[in-house]
Amino acid sequence: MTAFPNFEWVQIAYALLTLFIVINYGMVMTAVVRKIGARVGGRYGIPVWQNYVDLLKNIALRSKISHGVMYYLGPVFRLTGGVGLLMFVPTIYGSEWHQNFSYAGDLILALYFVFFGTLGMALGAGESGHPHSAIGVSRGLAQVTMAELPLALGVFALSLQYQTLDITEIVAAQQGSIFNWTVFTNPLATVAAMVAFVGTMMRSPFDVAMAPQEIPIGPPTEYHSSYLALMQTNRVLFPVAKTVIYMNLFFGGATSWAEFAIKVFCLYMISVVIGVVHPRFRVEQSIRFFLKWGLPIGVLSILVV
Amino acid sequence: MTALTLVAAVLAVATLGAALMALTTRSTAIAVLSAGLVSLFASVLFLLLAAPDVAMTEAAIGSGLTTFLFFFVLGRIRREGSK
Amino acid sequence: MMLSQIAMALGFSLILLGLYGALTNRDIIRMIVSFTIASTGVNVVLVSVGYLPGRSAPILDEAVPVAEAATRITDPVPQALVLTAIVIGLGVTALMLAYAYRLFRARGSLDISDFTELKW
Amino acid sequence: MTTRSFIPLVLLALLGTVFFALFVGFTPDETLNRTASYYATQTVPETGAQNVVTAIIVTYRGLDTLGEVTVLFLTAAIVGLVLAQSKAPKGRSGSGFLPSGELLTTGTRMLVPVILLFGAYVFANGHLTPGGGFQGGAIVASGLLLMLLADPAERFSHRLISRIESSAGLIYVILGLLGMIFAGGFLDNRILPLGWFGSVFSAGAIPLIYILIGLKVGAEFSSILTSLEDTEDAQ
Amino acid sequence: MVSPLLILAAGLGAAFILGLLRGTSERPAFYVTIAALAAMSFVALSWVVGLVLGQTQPVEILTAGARPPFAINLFMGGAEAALISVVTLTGLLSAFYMRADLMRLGRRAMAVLLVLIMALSGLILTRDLFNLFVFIELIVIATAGLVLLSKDTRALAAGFKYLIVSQVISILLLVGVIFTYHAHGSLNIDDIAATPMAFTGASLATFLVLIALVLELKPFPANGWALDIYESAHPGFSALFSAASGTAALFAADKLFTAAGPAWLPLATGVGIVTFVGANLLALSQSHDRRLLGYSSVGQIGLVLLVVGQKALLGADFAYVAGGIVISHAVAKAGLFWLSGMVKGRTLSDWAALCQNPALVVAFATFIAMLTGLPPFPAFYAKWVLVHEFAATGQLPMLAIFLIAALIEAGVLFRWFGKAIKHDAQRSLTYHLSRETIVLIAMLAGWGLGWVWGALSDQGNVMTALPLLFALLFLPMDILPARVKNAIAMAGLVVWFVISYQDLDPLRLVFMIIMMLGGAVLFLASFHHQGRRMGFYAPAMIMYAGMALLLEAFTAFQFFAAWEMLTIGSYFLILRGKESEPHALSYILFSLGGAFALLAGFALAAQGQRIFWIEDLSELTGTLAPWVFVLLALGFLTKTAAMGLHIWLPGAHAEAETDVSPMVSGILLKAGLFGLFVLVMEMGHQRLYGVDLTHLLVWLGALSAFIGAVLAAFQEDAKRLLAYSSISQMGYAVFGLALMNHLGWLLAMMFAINHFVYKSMLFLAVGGVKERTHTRLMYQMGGLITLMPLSFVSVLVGIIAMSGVPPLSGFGGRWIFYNAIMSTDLRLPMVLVFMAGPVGFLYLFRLIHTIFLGQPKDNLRQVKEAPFWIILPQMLFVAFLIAFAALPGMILQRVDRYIGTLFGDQPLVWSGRIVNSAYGTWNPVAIWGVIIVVFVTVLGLLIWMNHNAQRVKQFNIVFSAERPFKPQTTHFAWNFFAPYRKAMGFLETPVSTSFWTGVTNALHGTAEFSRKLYTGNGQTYAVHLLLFVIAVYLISMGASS
Repeated sequence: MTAFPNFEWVQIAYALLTLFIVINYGMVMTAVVRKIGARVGGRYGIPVWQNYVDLLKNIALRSKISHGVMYYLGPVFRLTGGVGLLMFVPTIYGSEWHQNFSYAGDLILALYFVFFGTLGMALGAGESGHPHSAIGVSRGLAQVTMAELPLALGVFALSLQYQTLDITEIVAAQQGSIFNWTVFTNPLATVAAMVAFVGTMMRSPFDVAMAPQEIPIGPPTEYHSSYLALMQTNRVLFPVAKTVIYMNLFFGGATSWAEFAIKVFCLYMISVVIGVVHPRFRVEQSIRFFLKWGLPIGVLSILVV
Repeated sequence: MTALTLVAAVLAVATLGAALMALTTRSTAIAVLSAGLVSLFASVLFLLLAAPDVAMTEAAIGSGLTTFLFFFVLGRIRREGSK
Repeated sequence: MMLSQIAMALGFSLILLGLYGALTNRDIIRMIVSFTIASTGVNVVLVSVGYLPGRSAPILDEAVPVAEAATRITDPVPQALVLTAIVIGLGVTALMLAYAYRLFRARGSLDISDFTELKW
Repeated sequence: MTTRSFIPLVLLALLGTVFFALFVGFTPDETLNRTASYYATQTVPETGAQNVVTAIIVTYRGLDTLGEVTVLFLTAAIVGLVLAQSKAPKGRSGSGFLPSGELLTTGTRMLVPVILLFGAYVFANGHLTPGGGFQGGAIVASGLLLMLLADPAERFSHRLISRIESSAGLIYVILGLLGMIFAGGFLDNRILPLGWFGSVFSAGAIPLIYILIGLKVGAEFSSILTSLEDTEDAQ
Repeated sequence: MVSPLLILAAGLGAAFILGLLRGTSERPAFYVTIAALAAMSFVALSWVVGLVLGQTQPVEILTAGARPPFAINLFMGGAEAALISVVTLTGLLSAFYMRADLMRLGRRAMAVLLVLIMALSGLILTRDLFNLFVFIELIVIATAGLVLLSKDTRALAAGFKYLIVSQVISILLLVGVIFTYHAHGSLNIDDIAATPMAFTGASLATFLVLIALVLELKPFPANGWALDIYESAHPGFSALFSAASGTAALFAADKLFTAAGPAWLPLATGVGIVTFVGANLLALSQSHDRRLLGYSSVGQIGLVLLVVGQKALLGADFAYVAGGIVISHAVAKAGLFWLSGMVKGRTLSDWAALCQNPALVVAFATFIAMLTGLPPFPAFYAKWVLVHEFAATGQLPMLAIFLIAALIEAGVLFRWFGKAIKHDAQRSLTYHLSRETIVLIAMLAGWGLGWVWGALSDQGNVMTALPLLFALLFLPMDILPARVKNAIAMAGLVVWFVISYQDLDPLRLVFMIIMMLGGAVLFLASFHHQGRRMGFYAPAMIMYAGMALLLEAFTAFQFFAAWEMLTIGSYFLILRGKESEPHALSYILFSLGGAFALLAGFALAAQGQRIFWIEDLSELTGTLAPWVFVLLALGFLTKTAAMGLHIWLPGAHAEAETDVSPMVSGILLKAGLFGLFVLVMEMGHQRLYGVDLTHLLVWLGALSAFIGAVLAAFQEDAKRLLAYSSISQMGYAVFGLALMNHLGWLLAMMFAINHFVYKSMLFLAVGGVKERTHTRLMYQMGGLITLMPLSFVSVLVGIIAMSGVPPLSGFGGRWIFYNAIMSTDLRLPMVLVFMAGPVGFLYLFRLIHTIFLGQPKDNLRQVKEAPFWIILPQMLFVAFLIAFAALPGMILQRVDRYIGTLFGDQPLVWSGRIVNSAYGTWNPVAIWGVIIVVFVTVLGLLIWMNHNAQRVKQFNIVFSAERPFKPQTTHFAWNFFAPYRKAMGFLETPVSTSFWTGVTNALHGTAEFSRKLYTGNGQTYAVHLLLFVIAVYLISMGASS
């Protein structure tokens, strides 16, 4: 047996197709979300194709600035993390085309690969020598460590429930009826995981890690032009990829691209809605929040399985 | 027999008296002499106890030489202390 | 009370008296004097233990023929021991006196509580 | 009563109870125990000595006695050491606690030879009569002491004393070793014939050993006394 | 055979001959003295040889031609011959040692010395009670004389106090003797033992005799006088007083206790244990070296008295045990006192002067090891047997007290050793070639005795273990250049691996690879050192020897000996670090504490069996088994630094030298893990009060994993950070082991391998950085990536691997972890482990960020890449990590199969390079493939878009509208995770540190308070003495009624 079971070259094409769809979906969806947000706020908002414009503009821009090797590789890590995550997770249940390379590993691979991009980006930002980037990294890491905890607990509860770590099998177990979704069979685990979901989407109230960037001239300025292009790509890709995991684990997965679009959008909107109505937490506040709410729910979920 | 016991008892009382004197007196010289007396009484007692060898030794060494040793040292100390 | 018991009581009393003196007198010379009293007491105890009532000294002369020795003489062993003890006692006393002298020379004092630099 | 004397009092009272228990439990033997009766019956055949105590000291417990002599030897050496280390301030020597008058001086001159002779008699007859090396030695030493008192300026040859002391000790040890070779063991007195019971020259090596002990003890006592007496010139 | 009486005769005769010499002829007098002592030693030794070779039989020597009990008799047997040899040889060497002072004081002093040695021999030989008394008096008087050899005027007072006390003792003894005679009609010791008591006071008489002898042994607390003598006497004499007098007095006490009968043995036991505990406790607050030695002597003698008390139970082993301790103590204590004569100052840190002379340092270490009972010295074997006997006879409180006191003793001695090694010498050594020779003779004697005791042991001789011999070879080889030694050491490790790997099961094989081959790789870094590097290779190789032997240990004894060996070796290694003194001390204390727990555990398990096979642990049942489990686990957990027992680790690992840190972290910790492996493999689930102990272990592992990680995140010191990380990593491994399923064990193995590789690599990298920047504080660094790229690469790979991010090997560990916990019922501890994972990510990021990223500091602009030899092993590790991540099966598959045979299951299916479990899949090659392809594509994209980017100047950034001009303002590094600390800082509360500090302070406080007991007043000492007698009397009366 080789390392790549059932590997055929065509799978690369399939994977690229998945990637293409997801990127475009992400572009449009994030723009729509911003548009909705603006309209709610009584503003006109951006056009839905604005992301494409930004991306093309940044790709077209040229930069001569680098702060060093890791700085240069930072966005590469970042995007590799996003793409890789998508590749390691089956996107559409039952579709031969969109299983991607999920045979490389299981749920655990996805959970840990999330950190790949984070690490690379943090390293790259670190080398820029900009103190705000370091502060942002410090905050982000501190927060994410606690945010991941309820997820880990929820996932553990889930895999205990289904007695598998294989994402496809978990999705398969949720087919048949809407009541087979984990959200109904194991609400506690779902709540715990959703706490983590909200906490890691980099939206208010858990977006203080971004604060240093908001002060004029922070890492986004250090990372500009083509660097930024890569990061923008990731910024539309990564949340979707992550949402796909949640969808697969707790909301029955998607059997078609339409189902995919709706479910991802709804899940994404959860964090948006919460963000709109909640002010920003300081890092220690969010850590305490996760300890106070996420942790007990997660613990409860693994105990009752 | 009883006479012997009686003598011994008197001797014992005397010995104890000498010992008490040695402990209570203020003068070191008198203490030394009293201790020698204790030895001497003891050596008499040894004779009563049918131990002539011991009696001789106690008398010669215990009460004799020891007392002299004490006085030699006392003398030296007194001489040097006065300087 | 028998002879040996009187002697033994005396011996024990002397030991206790001597020790008491040695433990309460601060003057080094007086301590040594007390110790000699205590050792005299020990000697008395030793001899009194070996004494058999009514017997004579363990010397086999005309008074005590060899054949009757076993029934006539008192126990010679404690006497031999006491002889040794007396001589040893003298040795120790002499040594202590020499020490007392040296201590006096070193400090100009004979008070035992003045010699406590070494402690703890 | 201060604690200084109170604590020892209590302690000694408790020690007294130990002694009291011994005292109450003690009953004098009616007959000689086996060790003592062995000595009572075997002393004469085995050692030829009249004085059983002497026989025990010199022969049966000879090792003790050798140790005892060594104690004195040690004491003499150490007293010498102790006092030699501290040189007394120069000045008049002598103990000075008794004035030495004419009477004493004269008396001494007459008495000393007698005392020495008596001492020698005591230690040479130890196997026959009460007395022996230790007592004799003490007597000899007291003769010396008398001389010291009479004439504090009198100097004794430390060298002579120490030679007597050492040679006597050495011979003692050698006699003991001879016992191992020629008789039943270390310090066995039967290296010499037991002789006629009751005479001076009897009891094997006992008189010889007692003489040695007497000489040695006398020398040692003298050495201690003289050390205490005249330190400053001892060097 | 020459008659033993000649020993006495020679001593006495020579003493008398000295009197015949002229007062001024010191030189011949000295020769006479030496000749006599030599003759005495010769006779004693010839008896030892004769008895050992069986050419002669023990002999009873009669004196005066009469049979005992009518005349004094002597007895020469094996014990007597050996002890007299010790006494006379100590006398001979001490005479040489004190030559100058003996000559100064003249022939009288020599005579006193001769008589002392003679009397000590006599005390050992004689079988007569009163004769015993005479010899004791001789010893007392001679001692009082020899105290005067000291130039210290305070010695006078000490001598006088000694005389006072001796007077009281002799009064008690004489009264006891005469009543004993009255009771038994005999003075002969053997005869007394054979004769039944004749009157009621007999027991009282026996009590008086015994207590007098016990008092001669300086029992705590009636021993102030002895301490004063030790402190003020001439060191040459103190050597005698401790080694020779102590030995002889002990033997005399033993004779009498034997004669008194078994009913009296509890007295010895009680006094012994009180003395052992009390003396060692009080020694804690000593700062005067000789007084400390005095306390230690008292303690050791108490220990032997304790052994005497166990005589009836020890039976045939008694001579072996008591002899082992007595002789170890005699040699070591004599050696230490002799050493103290070469040190000018009197405080403990003045011993730093010894560092000028490596041979003396080795001697010092030898003596301390002998006293603490470390292998391969006699006391080690003795302690083994003694503890086993305690356990077999159910004297568990005694066992506990004994081990605790032994630990305190080790604390006292190693604290001293640390001070001597690490402090700067204020004053140089008073060097005499003759004195050094004497000390070295004692040291060699110590090693020789170690061999003898090993040969006599039925457990096997530690000294003949090839690895140990090889390690010891480095002591004489220390004069070679470091690189030559390094090559030899590496070769040694590899050769040992090659010759021994075939016999091992895969589990042991993996540990063997880590320890031997890994050790060899780590030695590559040591090539960096120029010069000789004295004192590095011998301890390092002793540590490796310990590990090599540990893996091949099949009996409890072999295991324990190997364990102690690796502990000592690593202690000396750790002690080499610059600021490592307190940390090395806490390391050795925790390690020895752990080792004692092991010892107790093995002893409990053995229950009197002579040879206990490790595999027999599995057959233990009943109430005993869980306790054995607890003790053994405690021992191993100390080594793996489980939370609560961890406080030694951060300092020890952080302060160690660059190439030592990976050894003690990457390799040494695995020894503890190996022990735990063996333990759970043999004993499995054990229940104590209804609690499954492996569950406790799971909790402990999880707690260590979590708290270790949190603490690591708060460190500013790079090496401390890594040290805390080790705690966390070992927590994972313990956790895995304790899950008690196949995958859990595989997880532990995976962590063992991974942790070795990346922790060694990281320690080397950080060490290399430290070599260049001369600091370990991370916030003082920054931006080193361009200056030290290779170090950066290894740290980068290290942290990716360690945090478990795919594709490196750490992920494999995580994957197995999830699969392992799927099949267990324990769920709550997982929470902690889940938390630990991301926190690990925190500290690792901090490590790489604050050192290599951010702004370079002005003062570090010129630093170069770390030295080649430090980089080289790192690169090997990087290569290995990548290979292991892609092909984990090359190692794990065999281990997995082996674990499968233990559990009888096979949860993992290895198909090609893919691993399948019941729950999921791990396809390392595919992971690599996907990641590499994506990464290269994206990188290509970026290069296509942005191919001529150039590096800009350092301060070409603007923040908050300011252009920075110095890096200090812009390198965000100190207190990196400030918010985290705000939220989770409560975990930093040093609970275990305060606990252990509390324990230490309590002990020191007790010591400081109790030693005021010794007022220095001779009268008070006499009061103590009587108080002691009365107390013992009342207690024994109470006990017997």
